Amino acid sequence: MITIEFLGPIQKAAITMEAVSLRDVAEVLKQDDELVQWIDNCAVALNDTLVASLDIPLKDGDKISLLPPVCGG
Amino acid sequence: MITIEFLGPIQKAAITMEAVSLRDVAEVLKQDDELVQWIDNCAVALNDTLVASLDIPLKDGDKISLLPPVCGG
Amino acid sequence: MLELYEGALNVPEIITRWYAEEADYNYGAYIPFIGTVRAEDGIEGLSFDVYEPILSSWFDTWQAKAEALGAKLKMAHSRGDVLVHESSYIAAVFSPKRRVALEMIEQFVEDFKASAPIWKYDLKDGQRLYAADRSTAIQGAGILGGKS
Amino acid sequence: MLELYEGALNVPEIITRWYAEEADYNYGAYIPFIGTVRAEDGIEGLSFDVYEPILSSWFDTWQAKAEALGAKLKMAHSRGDVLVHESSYIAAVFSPKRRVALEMIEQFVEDFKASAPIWKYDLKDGQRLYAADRSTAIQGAGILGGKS
Repeated sequence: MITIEFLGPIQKAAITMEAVSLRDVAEVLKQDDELVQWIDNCAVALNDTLVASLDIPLKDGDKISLLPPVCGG
Repeated sequence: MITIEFLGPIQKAAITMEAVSLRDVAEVLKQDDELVQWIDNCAVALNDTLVASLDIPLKDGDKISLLPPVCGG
Repeated sequence: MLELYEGALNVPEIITRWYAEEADYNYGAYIPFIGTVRAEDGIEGLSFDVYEPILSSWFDTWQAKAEALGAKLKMAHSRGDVLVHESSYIAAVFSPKRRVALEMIEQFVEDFKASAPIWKYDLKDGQRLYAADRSTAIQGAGILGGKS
Repeated sequence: MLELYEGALNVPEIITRWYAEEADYNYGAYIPFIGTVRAEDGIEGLSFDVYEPILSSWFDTWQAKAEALGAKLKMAHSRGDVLVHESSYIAAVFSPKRRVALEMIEQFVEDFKASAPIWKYDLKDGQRLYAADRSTAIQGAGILGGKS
């Protein structure tokens, strides 16, 4: 089981699912109507480290975070 | 009569002289042994405004300042 | 050192404490950058969400970069609401060399704007509205949708 | 605003007073640059001569340049002796825009180094020695000797 959390302005509670790679997660999230406006502009972190590719195996307990466009300061 | 003052590290008291242009002043200062190390690296101000040329007429009461290399901060 | 606060920053306290903390570090230049909320577009203030785990590792990477040049970074940021003319952000560099300090504060602040996991909202008419138009997608964003 | 002080600067007083003075100016970025005397080459401190009339007009020219961009400058500098780890120089910019502030503080500090009529001396073994090797001839220097 992995957890997916949505940061900042994405108004969506965390979800859990079974997945063996980040590519599986992407397939599910792309079907989610609530995420339409976010899917193309979010960065992705696996266990709080940003990742640059979907070809990453996942293991039980992993946490995936979606980071929408930022504006600190 | 004009006054010439020497700023910062130039250890020299102010002098007065008669002169009708900055070029006259330069001729006198170039002969001054105390100024040998300064003549080529000093900027020149006339009445507290930096000047870029010697072809400047002078009038009675003018003040000329020699500004050696700087290092503020 | 990274400091997070609820609400507006106490700028005098922070910038003078940092100055005192580094009194024995043989730096030549200390440059704090202080960000203050401007009155514009009728906002009452701004509000911030901060995701601390990734902000911390982003900051640690910059601190290592600074240390390699003999410099040191400090940063403070607000969470939650910060009203107009209050301050929400301070980034500071201490460095033996002036050039290193001037270049680093600029690069650090610009990368902060582009990369730090902080989200900004306008406080307006009692609402908290995501500042989408001023926000920047983090480098590498979009991989879920097929961009990479 | 240009402030000259005998001896070391009271940095906390100055940078917090400036912050308070501009509380109602609708700036977005405040960047003070603080210069502190480093322990090096066995010096006990530095000492400064300042020629205020030309420093003031140099500063006024920069202030006009800042105002044209909606920004404001402030500066403080020491005269006389400043010991190791004490501060002798603060330059600050307030600006609505971050980019203007970052670029201006860099250009202002660099031009200050090259142009401001201030002379530096090392305090070492009870002597006050002109720092000739770190000093820069002002642009246009040398006309008396025939350079122009």
